[in-house]
Formats: sequence, structure tokens, C-alpha cells
Amino acid sequence: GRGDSGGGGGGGEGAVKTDVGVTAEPCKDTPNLTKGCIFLGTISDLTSGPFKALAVPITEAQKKFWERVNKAGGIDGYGVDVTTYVRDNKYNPETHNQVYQEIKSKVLGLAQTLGSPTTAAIIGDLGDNNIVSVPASWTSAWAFEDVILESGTNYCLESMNAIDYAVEQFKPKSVMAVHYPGDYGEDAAAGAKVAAEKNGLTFEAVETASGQDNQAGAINAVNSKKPDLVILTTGPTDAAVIVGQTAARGFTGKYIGTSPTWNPGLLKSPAGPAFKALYLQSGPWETFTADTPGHKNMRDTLGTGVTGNDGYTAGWVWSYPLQAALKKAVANKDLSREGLLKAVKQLDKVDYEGMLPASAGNFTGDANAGVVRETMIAKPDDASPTGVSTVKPFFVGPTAKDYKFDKPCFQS
Amino acid sequence: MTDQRSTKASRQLWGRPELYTSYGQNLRMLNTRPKQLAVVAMVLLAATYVPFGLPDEWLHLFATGLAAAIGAIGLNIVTGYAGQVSLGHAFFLAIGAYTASALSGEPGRRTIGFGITFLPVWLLAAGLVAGIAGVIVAPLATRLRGLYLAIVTLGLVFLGLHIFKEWKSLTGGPGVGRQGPVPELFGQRLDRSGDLLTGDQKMYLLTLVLLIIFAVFARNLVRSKVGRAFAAVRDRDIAADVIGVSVTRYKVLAFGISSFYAGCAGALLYAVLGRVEPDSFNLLLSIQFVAMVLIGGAGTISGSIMGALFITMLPRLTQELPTVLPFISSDVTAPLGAANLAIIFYGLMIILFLIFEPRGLFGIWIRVRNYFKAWPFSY
Amino acid sequence: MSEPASESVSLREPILVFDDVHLSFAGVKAVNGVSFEVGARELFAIIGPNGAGKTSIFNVLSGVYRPQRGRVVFDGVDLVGKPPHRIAALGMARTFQNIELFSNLTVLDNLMLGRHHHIRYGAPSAFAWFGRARREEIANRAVVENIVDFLELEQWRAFPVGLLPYGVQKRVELGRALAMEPKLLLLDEPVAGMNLEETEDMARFVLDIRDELDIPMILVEHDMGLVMDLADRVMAMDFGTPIVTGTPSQVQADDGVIRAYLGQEHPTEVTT
Amino acid sequence: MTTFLQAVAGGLGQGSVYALLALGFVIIYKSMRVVSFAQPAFMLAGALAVSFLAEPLLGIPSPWGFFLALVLGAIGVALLGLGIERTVIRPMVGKPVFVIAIITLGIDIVVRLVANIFIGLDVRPVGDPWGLSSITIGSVQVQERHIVMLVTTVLLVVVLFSFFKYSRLGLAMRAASFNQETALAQGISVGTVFATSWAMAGALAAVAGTFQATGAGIDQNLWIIALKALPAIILGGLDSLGGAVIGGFTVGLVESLVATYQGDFAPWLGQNFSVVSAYVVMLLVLLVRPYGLFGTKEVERV
Amino acid sequence: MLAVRNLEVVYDDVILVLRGVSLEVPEGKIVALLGANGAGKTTLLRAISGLLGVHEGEVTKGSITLDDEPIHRSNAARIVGKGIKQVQEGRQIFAELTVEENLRVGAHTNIKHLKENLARVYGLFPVLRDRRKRTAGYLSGGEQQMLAMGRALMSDPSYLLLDEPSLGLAPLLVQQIRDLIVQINVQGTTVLLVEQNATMALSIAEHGYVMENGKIVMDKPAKELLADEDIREFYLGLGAEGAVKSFRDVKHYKRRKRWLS
Ligand SMILES: Nc1ncnc2c1ncn2[C@@H]1O[C@H](COP(=O)(O)OP(=O)(O)OP(=O)(O)O)[C@@H](O)[C@H]1O
Ligand SMILES: Nc1ncnc2c1ncn2[C@@H]1O[C@H](COP(=O)(O)OP(=O)(O)OP(=O)(O)O)[C@@H](O)[C@H]1O
Ligand SMILES: CC(C)C[C@H](N)C(=O)O
Ligand SMILES: [Mg+2]
Ligand SMILES: [Mg+2]
Repeated sequence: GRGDSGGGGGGGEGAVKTDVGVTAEPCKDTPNLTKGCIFLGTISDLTSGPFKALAVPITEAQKKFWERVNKAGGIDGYGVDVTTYVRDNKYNPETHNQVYQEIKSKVLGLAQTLGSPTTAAIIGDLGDNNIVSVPASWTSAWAFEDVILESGTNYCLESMNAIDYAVEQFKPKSVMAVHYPGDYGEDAAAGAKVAAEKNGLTFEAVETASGQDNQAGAINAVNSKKPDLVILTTGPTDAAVIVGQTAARGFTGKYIGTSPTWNPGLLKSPAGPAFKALYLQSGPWETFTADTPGHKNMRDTLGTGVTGNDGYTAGWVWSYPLQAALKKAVANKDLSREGLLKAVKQLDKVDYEGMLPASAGNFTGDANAGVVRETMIAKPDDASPTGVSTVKPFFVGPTAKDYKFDKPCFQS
Repeated sequence: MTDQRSTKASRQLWGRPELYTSYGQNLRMLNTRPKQLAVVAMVLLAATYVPFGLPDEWLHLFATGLAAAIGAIGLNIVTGYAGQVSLGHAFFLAIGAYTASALSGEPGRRTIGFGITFLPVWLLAAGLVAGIAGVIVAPLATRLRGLYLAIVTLGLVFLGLHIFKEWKSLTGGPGVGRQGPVPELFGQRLDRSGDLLTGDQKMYLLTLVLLIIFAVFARNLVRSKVGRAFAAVRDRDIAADVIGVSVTRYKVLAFGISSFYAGCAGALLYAVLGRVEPDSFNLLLSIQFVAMVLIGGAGTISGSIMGALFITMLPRLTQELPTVLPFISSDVTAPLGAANLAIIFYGLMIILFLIFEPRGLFGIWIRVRNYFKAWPFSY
Repeated sequence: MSEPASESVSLREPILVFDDVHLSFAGVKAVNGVSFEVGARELFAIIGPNGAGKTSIFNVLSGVYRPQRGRVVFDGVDLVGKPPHRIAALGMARTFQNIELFSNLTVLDNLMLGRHHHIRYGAPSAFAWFGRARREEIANRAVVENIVDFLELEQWRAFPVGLLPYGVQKRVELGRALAMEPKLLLLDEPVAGMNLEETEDMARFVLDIRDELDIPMILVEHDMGLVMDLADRVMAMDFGTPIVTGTPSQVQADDGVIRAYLGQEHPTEVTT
Repeated sequence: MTTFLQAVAGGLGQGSVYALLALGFVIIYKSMRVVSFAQPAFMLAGALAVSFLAEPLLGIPSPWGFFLALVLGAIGVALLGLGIERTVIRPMVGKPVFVIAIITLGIDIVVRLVANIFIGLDVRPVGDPWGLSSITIGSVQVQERHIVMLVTTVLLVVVLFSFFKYSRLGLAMRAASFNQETALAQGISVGTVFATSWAMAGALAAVAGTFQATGAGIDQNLWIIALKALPAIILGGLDSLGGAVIGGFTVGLVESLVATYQGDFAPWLGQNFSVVSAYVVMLLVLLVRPYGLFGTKEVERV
Repeated sequence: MLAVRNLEVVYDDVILVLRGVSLEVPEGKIVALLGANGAGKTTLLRAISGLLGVHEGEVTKGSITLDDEPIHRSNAARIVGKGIKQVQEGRQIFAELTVEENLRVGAHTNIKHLKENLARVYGLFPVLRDRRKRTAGYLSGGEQQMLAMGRALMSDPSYLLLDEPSLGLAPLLVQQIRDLIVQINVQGTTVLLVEQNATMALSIAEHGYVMENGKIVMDKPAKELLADEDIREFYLGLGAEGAVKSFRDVKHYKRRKRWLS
């Protein structure tokens, strides 16, 4: 038979309309929120993929975020459940699709769908079924997808800013983008290419698949071409292999990695010294320890038990727009999938509690208007809990400032 | 030599309570009444209760298992029947999956597509291309034995992985992948829900019908001259040669047929799953198929089906552990949470199972049957 | 001791010519210039010490070994260089010194395998089963049932041969060879390890095969009683070379044969 | 030339890991004709054990603390191998080898998962004192850890070979693998033979795993390296200890050289062709020698 | 003395093969065990040498004692250690090892005298010396039989259990094997000899047992067995008057045993 669609909640006149993923019974953890329960799915890299060290804190932060929302009265009396439908994608698009099929008939939307290529595998289906989803990724494709509620800048702009920064700081002549295949790495590489051209640098892109034993080609490329600057878009473990091995063979150029390439564990790895010597990290927002109200709320909610990690920061930031959209949908009295999507399209501003520039959070239409262009740069730092400290706060480089989006970067 | 059912007409097969009145009757696939009844009952159940009584999520899983079963039957043909242990099954599954994906893919996308979505076309093509690949590889098998062959076929998987990762226009590349084959029959998308049936129901019924066809064909094959020749090649190849069975020919045939099955299975499997990523066609996939064959019972078609369903369903079943055993956390990331326990349980099941009954699920069935036959005597 | 068969039975038109065949393995000369002929209805025996090269001759005949030199003409066809399954199709069948049955298969399946090249349908018909495959299976099954009757295997038909007593297995192997409808039958130590009763049974079958089915045979055996009683002609060999070929009584009396093979005592004499 | 020598140095270092792993596989194969898929798990478990032991032992001046941890870790995994052989493998003696192989796979799944839980999310340093530092010999930069690996491996191989030479075990192992019943009838305690082989293979895997983890740390995917030993053992011949060593170093060298030169000479082979180059070499060898370079040919005679 | 009392053996938990067998092998003697194929002779030897386990067999009743010490619960290696060695039926050699390696495996429990024993075996079977470096599996059938026999002698066993040692051997070699058995017996090895070649076995044994269907049906000094009418007819192939019958005559009748149930 058909899937048991949990819909049909909330009878009575003037009631909120619902279909899939919202029940009339309250959530099991929030019996006090009696209007009903909103089920949101989570598909993340939880056990063995390259981003597990990031994904686990992302998921944890989101759990805490929604707990906090529920404590504060939920979404106008509805509880939000993000723990019942949590699935592991191993950062593999095939698995991602498989587990998505498993849960899609049970949830209103996705509180997290981690990864760009993985989410790309289900994006068609998300669109067909109006399933509003929060990505855990920053590819520029999301600016063109209605159902995707992205936050912060994208890899494309992030890399432009990184190169502009490097040009200003150490005047490189050659740039190499070492990147994963797919919408993550290719997006960053596309941005790097634009910035390299604009700055008159030679540019080369080297694709490398995930997996420690797949890095030989990339290592050789870096060691034989010896670029002045490498824009790295991989996972942390592979980054350690590439940075460590190239350094061990005498590479002395600079690396700037996009934010998911970093993980505090790297400092303790054998490649730690190499990272300290060669590596900088770019990022879409300030690191865990920053001083905005949002950061503070996050740290308070997480409690003292956790060691800092920017997975938490990311998971936290990404959740704001969905909260806003749900609120708007309930206010519109339409919590159906379509209703939620309609609410998203009405969202022109999201309160990120200062974690993002005030203009952020415009989902009403034009990609160029919605996109956030600010990024920051950090460097490895043993003293900081996240292993990095900011060297250059939010800025927009000249390349990023003028860049016009008419399609995702990697498609041009 | 020409009399067929006259003179030695009635013979009693040892151990069977039935009388046969002709060789033809004796040679039937289901040559006893209980067998006939059991199979009819199973098919009815599978065709009625399952698709209309179970939720879509389970149908999806069943469809996956049924498609895998076709592949498992294929592996059983080359490994269980013809004795050539192949760890290269994933490679042939991949060839099938990509042939079908490319044929049925939408033209003009990032990956190759010809837009031929009519299912019989891409299914047959997938089988044929994989079968031809099998025939090309087979001559190696005639030179190698046992684990040497197994590891060489494993090499095939690694080489295949490399090619599939590099050939991005076909596969979409590692970590990205492409849309699987598009199952369409007479203008109907089978993987999309319609007015009458959901996508999962349709895909389930499709895989069920195809599995029955493939299983009956396989059963016919193994009880024929060809099946006997496979067994001969497996058990004693010099003796087989001396009595007139060309060892090379039948090894090649076994590889070809097995790969044909694998190709069709790969295509179907990914039509069900929806997305193909080149890294999936790895050693683990091959080994899972070997496990299906062994757990089901090498050298039995029904065993392969049981094994395939078992191996595909087990991970999902272990996910239900927290509902049965409340002390297990359902938190995916907890060290001893359901996700981890499910994997441990999966490993333990395989171990315990094969220790307890190395002949597999089929062996358990035989035991049960013998027990009731011999009951109440021991010896 | 009975009289050897009369000359008339043996040397007409030979079915097999084995001509100056040489085969060696890294220095061991297993077959070293052996020549002999087997007549169209003859029961020809080869005897010789262990390692003399008897089995090697069989292996050359059935194509398992390729001789370095020499000619083997069977029914007008030169066999050297032909693969075993082609030779089998020409009508050469054999049993093995160590039983080489397919022990997981039933007696019937083993016998049906003997019919392999008489069954013509291919894989496509096999898949479909109904029609050609079924027809041929039934027809050949009838032939196999005749052999079951002939060798008195009725009670074992549906057993996997691995479970059968040794003597019965040897009989099944003979049956498998017969199922091939051979023009020449090679028997390698058919009664080794058998008790008297089973040996007698086997002797009976060998005689029946010759008398009723008219199949010429080459017999390798260390049971001198059997060889001397049944064979038309005997070739004794040592170290890959023939010592003497002749009637059983001639060979038995040969000094060289006694020295190399039979020893002083006659094996079938008993001192009470 | 420098590039070439550098590639050779790296290849030999990495090759020693493959050689140790291959030896483990071969020892088990030699005694029971089974390729044990549990080796990857033992490798992971070994590295993990060493990483836990190395921390407290690092009080002992640096390399010695690490070596002590290595020895203890190897012994620990040897015991683990012994225990698993006794409880899980022994009941299967005499069953089809492929069934046993799949059981070893089950063992691998279980052991590896338990190890994963201990590894946690981050990459775990194994506690070696060398890191990625290297020394320059002539014009060639050689990683210190590669030198240590190579030397240790050569020592282990010498010890192992003399053990097999001067004990009855080597022959008893082969006898047991070819025919258990007959080996028993000769008075060989087949159980002891099996247990010993699993313990030895476990210890070798532990050392290999630890070596592999120097330079990059322990990650859940460390075990994949163990699969590189498969072309090595086929290359050398499944039941030849010497073959395993030669095969292991060959694979290491081939990989390293292909990684260095293929990009310039045959880029069309694809970027990470070096990863599969060992399999290509293996296939080429098998075309000529179906039992590898030194493997025992299966006897078939009718 | 090796003594078997009331032994019952079951295969696969269900197939009862030995049904209460008792038999004695006094030290220093040669004892022959005759019986039809499938009677259970090999099973009895396996039970003594501890090799039932490999075949899923099990002693369910009765006992086997060596000098009054029970051994039917010991493992094979320990039994060999006590000096009981079985030559398995049907040329169980290590096909992939060389001839000499086979012999060295035979000396596993007695490597001290490896050199002498090797010389002794090569003396007994000169062919084996010639084939020393060859892969044993390629030996001819008879040569393999010699190798199996020679291998057993490598450990100087005090009890030798021989399972059809004459199988497939040339007549001359059968005589040699017979002499050899006598010779090693004189040197102090006790022998339990299972044979289809009853003539040969009874000509050297002191005592003989006849087994049918898992039971001992006759048990007499060898001399008396040779005189027994049934034995003469069914095991020795002698007619009533002591004349050897021709196999040519087998067509005309089929013998049936009388003493069986
Ligand atoms: N494939 C082979 N490789 C090496 N040597 C072989 C091979 N086949 C046979 N031989 C050798 O050739 C010789 C003849 O062997 P063959 O098997 O023909 O003897 P046989 O006469 O049948 O002896 P038996 O009566 O003992 O069976 C033997 O010495 C044997 O070792
Ligand atoms: N492993 C086994 N499993 C089941 N049954 C067995 C097994 N081994 C032997 N048997 C059965 O036990 C009976 C006795 O066999 P055994 O080998 O002891 O006889 P035997 O007297 O030595 O015969 P032979 O003269 O043929 O060697 C036979 O019926 C045989 O089928
Ligand atoms: C946050 C990260 C796991 C995202 C990932 N790098 C991607 O975009 O694919
Ligand atoms: Mg022979
Ligand atoms: Mg016996």
C-alpha cells in the first residue's frame, strides 16, 4: 500500500491546514505543545563519510536549536520533531536518495540535507513534492532552488574572496583548485577560476575523489606544478593527506580551504605542522567563539559539555530560516507542504541574531538579491577550541562584489 | 530410444511418496504435489498481500531485494553451479546499470543519455552488454582456479571502479553519480505514483514478475544438459573433459549467462534505487552477492532468492531493534546506538548463520524437511 | 584357467593403432616407444609394475596428455593434439584408476552426463525447456535407464554417488562410460579394492559388454586372475616399454614378466 | 633521477606495509587455504591499540615508548586473532573455504565496527614520533617513517623466515592445508597450527596498520589499504612467504612509480590510475603464470 | 594390547555404522580384519586413530583402550603420539608436496631419527628415492600407495593400522608388501591389517576377524579361517575342491553369501 502519510491533523474551524508530516497529536518529547507535531527529516553524514566530524555537531546543534524553539512555545503551539527521522547518507548521493525515499512520506520538510552532490541527487524530487529543505552545504545552485532554504555565502563567492585576499596578502602568480567532483568542489573551483582570471593569475583545476588512497594524483599535481596558491575543497581527512604529503615532499605554497575542508582534529594529526605553516581557512560566518547574540545563544543552549566546533555554528545558523518559514506558514494557516513553500517565498528577511549580515535571508526571488557575499578568513590556532582564529572578519572582495549570478557558478 | 512414456513407465523415485507414470512427469520442475502447492501459495502471497498490504517503504525494500535476487541467481549460476567463484559480480552489475542508465537517460544532460526509456529495450541491452563483457573475461577463468580466480575477478572490480570514476560523461563521476535507468512501459512511468498504484507498488510488481521469469529460466537451465555440464566442470574438470564436456566452452557460457543476469539485475536494481554512484560497484557489493549465494545455499535457485532478500532486508530489520529492545538508543550517532548495533548484528548474523548451517537457508529447509520425514525416529 | 579366446575374435581391422608413442615428464619416461593395435572386437589387456606407464597410455588415448612423439589412430582419425572432449565425441570412453565421478550428482545425472554429446540442444532451448530440450531429455533418459538395468543399479538411481559403496561407484563409472555409446572402452583397474563378489560382478559386466554390446576394450588391471581369464591378448610393459605381447598364457609364462611383475609365487595360488 | 629515487624510497616504505599485510594473508592461506577477510579489521585494531598504548608509554623516551606500544599492540591483536580462531573459525574446519571466507568477512565487520567506535569522529594520531619529517640523503628527501618501516619489516621478515625454516611448523602448515585428515593422521595438531597462523597474521596486520597510520593518523577507512595486499599475494603466489614479501614491495614500487610518472607519460589512463596499477600488474603476471610467481600449482591427475 | 570393546559409531548423528564391535590386537602380533565393502572396517580404524571427527563421526558407546588406558576420547595428534599410526585407505598423500616432504611430514612426531628413517624407507621403496623431489600427486597409483606406507613408517610406530595396503599394487609388490609387514612386525611393530586381498592377509596374520554390516561375524585364528568353507568360497574364491574358479564362468551363477541374515 501507500505510505502512511501522517497528515490530517488539526480539525476545527479556522484550523491550520496540514498534509504530510504534521500530526494532531503532540510530539512525544513536547506533550505540552498541544496543537500538534511537525516532523522534519535529517539526512546527514553520521558514520563513515568524509564529513562525519562536521556533520555530527551540525545535527546535534540543530537538535538543540529545535529543543530551544520547542521550549519557547514551539511554532505557535506546534512542537517540532527533528529526531525521529534521522538518516545517514555516508556522503553518498545514492545512499542519500535511498534514505530520502525511506522517510519522505513521513516528514513535512527536511531540517537538514547534507552535502551538495548528495542533495543534488534528490533536488528534482524535492521540487516535485514541494518539500522545503535546509541544506547543509553552500553551493551556489541553492540560490536557484525554491525549496532550498540556504544561509550564508556560497563556495563560489567564498573562493573568490579567498583569492582576492591572497592576492592582497602574498601576491601569488599561479592558482590551483584542488577539489572534489560535484557541486561542492566544482562550485568553489568555478569561483576560483573567475577570481584568478580577474586577477591575472594562471589557473588550473585538479579534481580528486574522496578517500585517503585516492589522493596520489592530487599530491603529484601539486608537487609537480608547484602553484603559489591552492584553493582546497575536499573533506578534512583528505585535506590532511594532501597538505601533509605535499609539505613532506617540499611544497611551500599556500593553501586556502573552504570551510568544510577544515576540522579542528587536523591540528593534532601528523599534518598539523604543515597546516600551521601553509593553511588558511575561509568561512561563511564567524567561528564558534564569536561574540554575536546568536553565537552566545548557541553556546548557552549547547551548554558547557561541548568542545567548540564550527559544525555547531553551521547547524545553528542554518536553522533560523526554517523556523521563520514555519512561523509564517502557521500564521498563514497553511502548514501543508505547499503552504510551507508559499511561506518561504514570502520570506524576505530572517533574524539570524546577528550571526549573518542584516540583509541575509531573502528568499523572495532573484538570486542576486538573495545571495550573501560576505566571508571571513581564519588561520590555524592551537589556542582556539575550533582550532582556528579569525584573521580577517567579514569582507567582500572586488571579484565577488561584481559577480552576477544567472545560473549556478559551476554550470558556466 | 524413441519410446517416451511407455515401457518403463511407472517408477518410484526413492524417498518420494509419489508414483511417476512417465519420465516427463518425473522431469517436471515441481514434480510433487506439495511442491506445486507451496510455490503457488508463495506466488499468490507475493502478488496480492505484499503489494497491497504493506507500506510503500517495505515494498521499496522488497523490490530492491527481488532485483538483487536476479543478480544472486546469476552469481549462483557461475559460482554455485559451475564452481567458478567470482568476486567480480559488481563489475557486471555496473555494466548493466550504466548501459541502461545511458540508454534511458535524458539526452543533453551532464551525462550521456539516449532517451530510450522503454523498459524491455534497456533491460535486454543491459543484460547483453554485461553478458558480452562476461564472455570476454571468461577465458581468464579457464586458466585460473579457486582463490586466484576470485581475486582476479576482484581486480576486475577495482579496474572497473577506476574506469567508472574516470568516465564522468557516463557515470557522473565519484561522489556525484547520475540518475538510474528510467523505467517506462507503454508510456507509463513505473517509478512514479499513478491513480491506481503507487510507484513503489508498480516497481515491486515489476521486479516480482521479472524475477519469476528469470528464476524459471535459470531453473530450466540448471536441470538441463547445460546445468549438468556446469556441475561436471565444477566437480572434476579433467573427468568432465574426458567424457565430452568442453570445459572452456561451459566456463565461458557460465560467465556469459551469469553476467547477463548481473547486467539485468544491475539495471533493475538502480531503476528501483533511482540513483547510481560509481563507488557503489565496489568489493563490498560483490561480497554481498557472494553472501547472498552462500547464505541462501550454493547451487539452489530458491536459495539465491531467499539469500538476496535476507541480505537486503537485514540492515533494515536491524534498524527496528530499538523498537523491540528499548534499551538500545535509536540515536544514529550514539556509540552503541541502533546504527552501530545494526552493523554488528549484521556481521554476527552472517557468522552465526554460516557456522550453524554452512549449507545456508536452503540447508535449514532441508533439515526441517528431513526432520519431519524421519520423525519420530532418530536412527 | 580357461583357454584364451580364439584368434578369430581379435585381429580383424584394428579400431586403434598406437604407434611408437613417447611421453615423458621432466625426465621420467612414462611411455617410451610403445606400439600396439587393438582389434575391432578385442579385449586387450595391459599389465605391468606400478609406474610402468599404463595409466599414461590411457591418458594419451583420451587426450589428457599429449605425447612428444608417435601416432595414435582411432577409427581412422589421428588423435594426437585433439582435446579430450573431441576425442570423447569420436567414441572413446574410459573409467579411471581413482574414481572420477561427480560425487554431488545422482547416479542418473552422472549417467546422463555420459550422454552429453548425444544430446544436441543448446542453451537457448535449455532456458525454454518445453519443446526440444524436454524431448531430448526424455529420449536420453530412456537410454540411461537401459544402462541402469544392464548394470543392476536400480536401487541406487537417485542417490548422490558420493554416498554409494566403493564397488557400486566403480559400476556407475562403467555405466557413465557405456552411456557414451563408445567405440572403444578403456578400463583402468576396474576391480582394484573390490572384494571377490564385486570382482565377479564386474567380470560378468565386462563379458556382457563384449558379448552383447560388441564393444572392444582395453583393460588395465593388477588382478591377474581376471586379466588372464578375460583378455584375448595381453601386453606386459615395464619402465614405459613393452616387454612382451601375446596370449595370456604366453605372457604369463614369460621370464621377463615374471621377474618384473608377477614374482615367483602365482598370485592366485593359495597355500593352505 | 632524484624524482625517481624519491619515488623508489616512498614505494619501498609503503611496500613494507603491503609486505607485512601480504605475509599475514599468506600465513593463514598456507595453513587453511582461506583468504581471511578479517585482516583489514586486525590492521585497524592494531593501529588503534597502539595509539591508546603509545600515549601513556610516551613517558619512555620517544621512539622506545612507541616501539613498546607497537610490540604490545601486536601481541594484543595476536591474542585477538587466536581467540577468534578458536571460537569462530575452529568449528568451521573442513567446511567449504568460501563459507569460511565469508565468515571472516563477518568477523571483519564486527571487529571493525567496534574499532570505529573507539576511533570516534576525528582522525586519531597513532603516537609515532616521526610524523611527516624527512631527512635528505644525497638529493633525495626520504621520510623518516619510511626508513623505520622498511628496516622493521626486513627484520620481521628475517625472523619469520628463520622461524619457518627451523621449526616443523612450516611444513606442518602446508600439510594441514592440503589435507587435514591426513595431517592429523601424521600426528600434527591441526588446531595448534591454525591458532598459530591466526595469531601471527594478527600480529603482522597490527604492525602494518600502525605503520600505515604513521603520517596520516587512524581513520575509519584505514582498512582499505589491506586490500592492496591482495594483488601482492596473487603476484607472489598465494602460499609463498617469499612471494608475499616480493609481491608487497612490487606493489609499493609500482604504485609509487606510476603515481610519479603516469601523469606525464600516460595521462589518458586517468588521474588515480596508480591506485589500480597493482591490479594491472597482477593480471599481466597471471597471464603468464596462473599461480603467481612462486605459488604452488594445484595437482590434478587422473 | 589394543582392545576395542562393544564399539558403536554413528556418522552425522544418524548413520549407525559400527554396532557393538569388539576386537583385540595383542602386542607384537599381526591381526587381519576382513569384510565386504562398506562393512565398517575403515570406520573402525578411524575410531582407533581418532579421525572420526573429520568425518562427522562419533563414538557413541563402548571403548577403545591401549594397555587398559582409554583412548577413544583423545585427539588424533595425541594418539599418534602414543605410537598408533594409521595408513589411510586410498592413497591419502599430500599431492602438492614432494615425495620427500611427504615423508618428513610423516616424521612430525619423531624428527630425531629423521635421517635413519628416511634411509630405511628409501631402502624399502627405491622408486621413492628416484622420485624424491617430485610432486607426489603425479606419482602413479601404486607409487602413491608406497609413499603412504613409507610415510607411516617414518615415525617408528608401535601400532600400525593398515587400511588396504595392497590396493592397486602389482602382484610382485603385493608380495613385497607382505614381506615388509612381516619384517616390521618382527622388528616389534604390532599390525592391524585391513585387506580385501584375504589370501595375502591371512597368510601372514596370526588371528583374523570378519566384519559384516558393522558387526564382527567371525573371529578365529588365521589358520582356521583359511580352512573355513565360507571363507574359502567368498573371500578366497576357491571352489569346494580347492580349485580356483575362472571368471569366465561367472555368467552362469551369482554367488550369495549364506551366513548373512
Ligand atoms: N603428470 C605427470 N607428471 C609427472 N610424472 C607423471 C605424470 N603422470 C605420470 N607420471 C609418471 O609416469 C610414470 C608412469 O605413471 P602411470 O600412472 O602411467 O603408471 P601406471 O602404470 O598406471 O602405474 P600404476 O599401476 O601404479 O597405476 C610414473 O613414474 C609417474 O610418476
Ligand atoms: N563420513 C561418513 N558419513 C556417513 N556415512 C559414512 C561415512 N563414512 C563411511 N560411511 C558409511 O559407513 C559404512 C562403513 O564404511 P567404511 O568405510 O568403514 O567401510 P569399509 O568396511 O572400510 O569399506 P571399504 O572396504 O569400502 O573400505 C558405509 O556404509 C559408508 O557408506
Ligand atoms: C558542510 C559540508 C558537509 C558540505 C559539503 N562539503 C558539500 O557541500 O557537499
Ligand atoms: Mg595406473
Ligand atoms: Mg575401507
